[in-house]
Amino acid sequence: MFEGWLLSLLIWLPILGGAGVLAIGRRSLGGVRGAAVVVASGTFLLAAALWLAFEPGGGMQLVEQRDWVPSLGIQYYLGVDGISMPLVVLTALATLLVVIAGCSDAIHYRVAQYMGAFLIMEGLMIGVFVALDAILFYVFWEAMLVPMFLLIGIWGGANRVYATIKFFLYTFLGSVLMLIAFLYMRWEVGSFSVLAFQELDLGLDVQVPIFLALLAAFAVKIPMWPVHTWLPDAHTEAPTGGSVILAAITLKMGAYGFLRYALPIVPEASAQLAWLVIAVSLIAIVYIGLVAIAQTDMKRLIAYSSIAHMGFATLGFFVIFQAGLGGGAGDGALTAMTGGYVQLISHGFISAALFLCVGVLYDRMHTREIAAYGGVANPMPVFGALFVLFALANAGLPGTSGFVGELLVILGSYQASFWYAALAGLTLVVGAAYSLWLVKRVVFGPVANEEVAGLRDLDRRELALLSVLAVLVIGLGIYPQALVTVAEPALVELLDDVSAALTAAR
Amino acid sequence: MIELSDFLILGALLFSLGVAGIFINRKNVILLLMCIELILLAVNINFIGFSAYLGDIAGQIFVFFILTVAAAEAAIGLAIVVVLFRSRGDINVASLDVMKG
Amino acid sequence: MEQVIFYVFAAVMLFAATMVISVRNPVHAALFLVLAFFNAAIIWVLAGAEFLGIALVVVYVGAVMVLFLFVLMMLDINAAPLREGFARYLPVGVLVAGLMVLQLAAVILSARLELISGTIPEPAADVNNIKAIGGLLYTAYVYPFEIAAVILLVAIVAAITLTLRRRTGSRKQDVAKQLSVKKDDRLRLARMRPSQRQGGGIR
Amino acid sequence: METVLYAIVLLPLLASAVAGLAGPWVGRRGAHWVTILAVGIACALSLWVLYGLVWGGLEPVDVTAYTWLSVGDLGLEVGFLVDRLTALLMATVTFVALMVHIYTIGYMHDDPGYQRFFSYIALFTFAMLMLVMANNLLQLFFAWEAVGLVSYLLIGFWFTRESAIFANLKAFLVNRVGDLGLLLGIAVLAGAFGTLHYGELFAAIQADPERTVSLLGATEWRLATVAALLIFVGCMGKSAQVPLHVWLPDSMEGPTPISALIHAATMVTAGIFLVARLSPLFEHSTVALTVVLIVGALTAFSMGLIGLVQNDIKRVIAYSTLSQLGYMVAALGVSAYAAGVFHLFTHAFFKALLFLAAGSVIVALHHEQDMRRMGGLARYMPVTYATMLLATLALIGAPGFSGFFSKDAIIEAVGHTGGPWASLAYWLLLLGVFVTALYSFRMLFLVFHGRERLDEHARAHLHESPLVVTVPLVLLAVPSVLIGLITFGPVAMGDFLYTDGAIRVLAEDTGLQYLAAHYHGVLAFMGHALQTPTLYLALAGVLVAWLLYLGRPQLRGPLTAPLRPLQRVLEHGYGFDGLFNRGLAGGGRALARLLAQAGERWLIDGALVNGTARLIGRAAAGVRYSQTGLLYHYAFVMVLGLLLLIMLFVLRTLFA
Repeated sequence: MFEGWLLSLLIWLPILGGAGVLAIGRRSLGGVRGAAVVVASGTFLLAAALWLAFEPGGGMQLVEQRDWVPSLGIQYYLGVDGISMPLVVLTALATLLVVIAGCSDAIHYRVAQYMGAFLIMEGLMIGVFVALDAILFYVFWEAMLVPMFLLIGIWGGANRVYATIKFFLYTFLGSVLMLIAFLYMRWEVGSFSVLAFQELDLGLDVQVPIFLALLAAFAVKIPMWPVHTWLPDAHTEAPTGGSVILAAITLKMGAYGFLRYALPIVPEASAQLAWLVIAVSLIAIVYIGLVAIAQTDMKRLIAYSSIAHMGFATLGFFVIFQAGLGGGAGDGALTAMTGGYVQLISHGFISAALFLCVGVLYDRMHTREIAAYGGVANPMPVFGALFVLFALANAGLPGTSGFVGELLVILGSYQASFWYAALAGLTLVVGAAYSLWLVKRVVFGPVANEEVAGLRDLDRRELALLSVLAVLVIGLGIYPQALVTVAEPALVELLDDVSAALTAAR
Repeated sequence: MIELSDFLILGALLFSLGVAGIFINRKNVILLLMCIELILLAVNINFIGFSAYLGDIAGQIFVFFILTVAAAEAAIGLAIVVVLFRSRGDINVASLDVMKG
Repeated sequence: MEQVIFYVFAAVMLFAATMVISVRNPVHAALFLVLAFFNAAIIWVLAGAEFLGIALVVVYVGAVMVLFLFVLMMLDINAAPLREGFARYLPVGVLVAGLMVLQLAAVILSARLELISGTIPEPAADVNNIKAIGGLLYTAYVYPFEIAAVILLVAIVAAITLTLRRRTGSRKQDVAKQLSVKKDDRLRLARMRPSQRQGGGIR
Repeated sequence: METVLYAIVLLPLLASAVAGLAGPWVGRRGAHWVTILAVGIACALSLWVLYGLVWGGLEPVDVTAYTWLSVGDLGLEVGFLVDRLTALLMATVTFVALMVHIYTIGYMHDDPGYQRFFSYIALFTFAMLMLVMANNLLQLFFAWEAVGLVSYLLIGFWFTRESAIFANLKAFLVNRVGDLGLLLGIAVLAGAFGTLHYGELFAAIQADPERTVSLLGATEWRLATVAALLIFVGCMGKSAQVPLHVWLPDSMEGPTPISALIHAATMVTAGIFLVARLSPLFEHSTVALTVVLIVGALTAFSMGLIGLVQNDIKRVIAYSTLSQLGYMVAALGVSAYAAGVFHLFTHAFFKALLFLAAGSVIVALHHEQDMRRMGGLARYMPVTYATMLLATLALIGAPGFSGFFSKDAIIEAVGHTGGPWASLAYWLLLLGVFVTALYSFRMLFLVFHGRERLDEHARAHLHESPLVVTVPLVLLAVPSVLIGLITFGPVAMGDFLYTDGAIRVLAEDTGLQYLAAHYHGVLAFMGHALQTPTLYLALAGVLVAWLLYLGRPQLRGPLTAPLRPLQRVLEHGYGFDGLFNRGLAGGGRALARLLAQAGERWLIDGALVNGTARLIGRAAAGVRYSQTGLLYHYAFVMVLGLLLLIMLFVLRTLFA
């Protein structure tokens, strides 16, 4: 019906809707909330339509291509494949949850701006995932920082100014280098089309600087050790919704960048420098996991666990070069790559859920200090059960989505080296340690103090939000094939391209 | 016959005098403006010299425009000096250090 | 012959310029600048640029320099402290100027540019300089000309705005303000409670 | 058949969901009825399957339920493999689970978390069934973690107790260490063969047993050894073998039915099941089998010793469980899988019985667990006493009781295996028999005989437990006594487990095969026992226990005085707890804090991130001085720049 327009709608509906919400402004609180929920739901329905319209294995689909700045070769060029489509749906879902969560009284200051920021950010993030023109991608990529900057800066905690500046400078520095790489490639190809970039046949001496430039942008966003320290600060200071989007979507943009840009455009340099990314990923998994144990702030702890989990994704993406890439369908490369990808989606669910859980507690007690809690399960049994579920998923318990990615990455990276698998596998212990120790200190135990005793359990809205995520976490854990069917053909294609490029170079 | 180099050397000397004037005078903004006029005059002399040498009238057109702009500059510069004098009571160059970092 | 005239006036001009930057009194400096302009105008005429020579005298000597003098006198600055440090900065100035002269000379005297051997031709007798400038100015350079006009306008406006002082306390009549006055601006209705007398008063 | 299998697995899951999610609507009675019904049906169906496989002509089943995930050629599936080994365990699991469900009605009578408890144990039954019925390693790992999860939840069932939530975290983490090994073992197998399905794996190993894998540098390791050792690490975690045993004694913080079901009868034996199931893999690695043997024998002896110094009734039984698990593992180490599994089978009944009986005592004494405040209870609780006595006799291996057959078979099998390691293990196991008898009867005497050391309040309310408690005790006592007599011949000595290929033994001269060859029926075996030291050691143990705790208690002081240092070592559990708590957990936390402080805050954030910002700030402060704000300075610099520029042109164009 409107397939030629679907992607544009997905981008512009939330942006225009967000502008509309801003226009309602302070006139009607109910109007703002209602409009925001309607826009977010509409976008989510469109995303669902996207899922249905999508044909797994059909390459780039729903392509829209128009001139934007013809003199510079910049196009308005959109399309989705199996890699980006689930991320688009995840974005729409996360925003819907966040908008609904934002309808509580916890957000009472400038509600319209709050909602508007989320909706506009949703459109921009979807734009990042569906843009096939490097400049368009870059514009969305950078523009998305602005609402996030405002969200943390306006609705954030006490130390928000430091956090926002750190967040902004970090991500901005990295992406400027990416822009330079784009400009160079534009000069080589004559257009900014990503697909044309991928056709490029660059020499290794050029590929390496391009890879490093892209790495700078994506590593910061993911974030990888040692450029990760903006994330704990940003998470701690951000409002609940901001944390959810940050963890569930923003981090995925970096990983998506690797899949769409770094690997296909500069495969040889990626192969050459894979050791670097692998080393950094393993450090993220082990070192960051340990650091997470020592945190005393719930959000910081979850933020560090996010970094460790994203380490799995990058490990999966880059271990392919040593895990028998090009060895046919049974190689470890596809396993690791798929694992990394599933980890992205799964982490989107789990981290969103955990941050929402912390938000639930924060709304009631106004502190994120672990030490201020204890025995929360006594006054809040339903919440306790869900929190335990999500913590276990975070620890990678089989039957939850968190396990799928970790398993596949470990199986795949074993093909590269037993020690990769062993180090990555340490997360089984370390991840369980920080997740469950958190549970022990917050949820279990005797009621710690008067305030905890007076907590009320989840209301209907909170329960609905967390239940949706719980169903998704368990559903993906029990039947991950649903996701893999969609993504695998695209990943196979990507691997084929990379291995073909490597063979050609040899 | 006048040589082209005569014009150029005259312009160069005049220009240098203007520049030297800017360095020597540190007390009076108006003198600075005058030195700038000298520098512009030097430039104009070069233009005229080349215009005559090449037989191209366009050089004189440029001098015309430079004169226009210089007049405007002088007018505004003096206006600024007047305002400066009103607000600070003197026009000593050395005391103009509001921009100090 | 022309060469002699050129050298004489050039020498006077350089002398005048030197005096501009070295005399103690700014008014004298301005007057020396006038002298320099006069000489420049003569040299220009010599080179066949009659219109510009005249324009220089009329515009600069007649208008700009008078403005300088006007401002100098109006501001009434005492000259003595203004020249302080003259000797101190002289070496720097001379050094910079000397360096610059050397460099420019290097350019001008360089054989490769062939500037040294050029001779300025006699202006053709039948060419009317003013006509030629006008012809060019109103055709090829009409837009820059218009822009120059606008620049002058802007300069006028800017100069006036900068120096305009609204004097407080002057009893000037503002017609527009008088006309736009409304009832509320002038009339205030005070509501007062009827006073209650307690004791006293008429019974 | 497949429908039946689905029903067996899914009924407990459904019941768990009903009891857990719909707890407030179904109420307490609803919760226990629905779970008991489901587990009861599952038990009946399991028995039917077992019957069918043995006598009814059913063929072993290997079906795939659905494809969990397929990546490239690697298909990860959920499916069922039901042969005799599985069926035997299904029957055991569901039967014990059923007993525990019924028992729980009485035991948890007053607990506010009644529905939650039933939900958990039904979920456990589901997970345990998935574990034993798996037809591939991945599903086994799933279930392996799932039972670990339920164990975690149940140890921490009373989540307001600090000790309980400490114990459950510890249990989960220690188990996770084992799981890491198991997962890596799975990765090794998947990496080598591209499949995790048992049948395909075994065929692949059979085809190329000498295959190697390089782990570090160029050294090649035998794949079978690497995989088997890694998987055995998993077994050590779940089956609590030294040194990963530390979680099991602490897990007694959970309610007693859980200790019986999970931490005695079923979950902890999953490791034994795993090794038995993977016997075709372990058989190819002598190294791995030797390690298994040593670890098992060490556990059997050393953990039994600790049982001697415990005063908490449940901890005594817990250490006894550890010791018995060691016996099972040792059996696996000499390829006596049948004996190991058979001990697993008999142990499930009598150990569950011991725990449930202990639970009965504990409830009767209002949650008193310290044996020093018991004594003389036999009079008040005759049924409990009788069943506990039977279970204890089974445990120490009194002839005719189920434990006798299974344990003697193990010891004999080890004894008839050649090699120095086997001899060492044999002696450790023999001594273990004495120790077992000693601590078992010490417990029995302390609890049920002798002087009453109860407080007045407890004595006043002392009475036999209700029927929901005693009926399961009796029902468990029956197999504890009789099951060995009936099934010893076919299961342990016969080819019950071998005919359908569930267990494969490569060597032709194992100890167990020697025993089987010389086996002439139950009575002959019992007669033979008179000629072995086992029986006499057990008797000696009972006698010493009687002497020290009933007959001549005054001897205890002088006799044990020289052993004080040993006692202290035992009370500290050889220092393993300290090592784990302070060394590993404390060290890990200290390291974490160090990294968070030094690595994150100082190095990365302090030096690199904010350091860069500070450096720029400093540089800017320095450069600021150049901005004097004086016009002539700017002019000077401008002119200088101009001069330089001209110089550049001059040099470039004129004198080039």
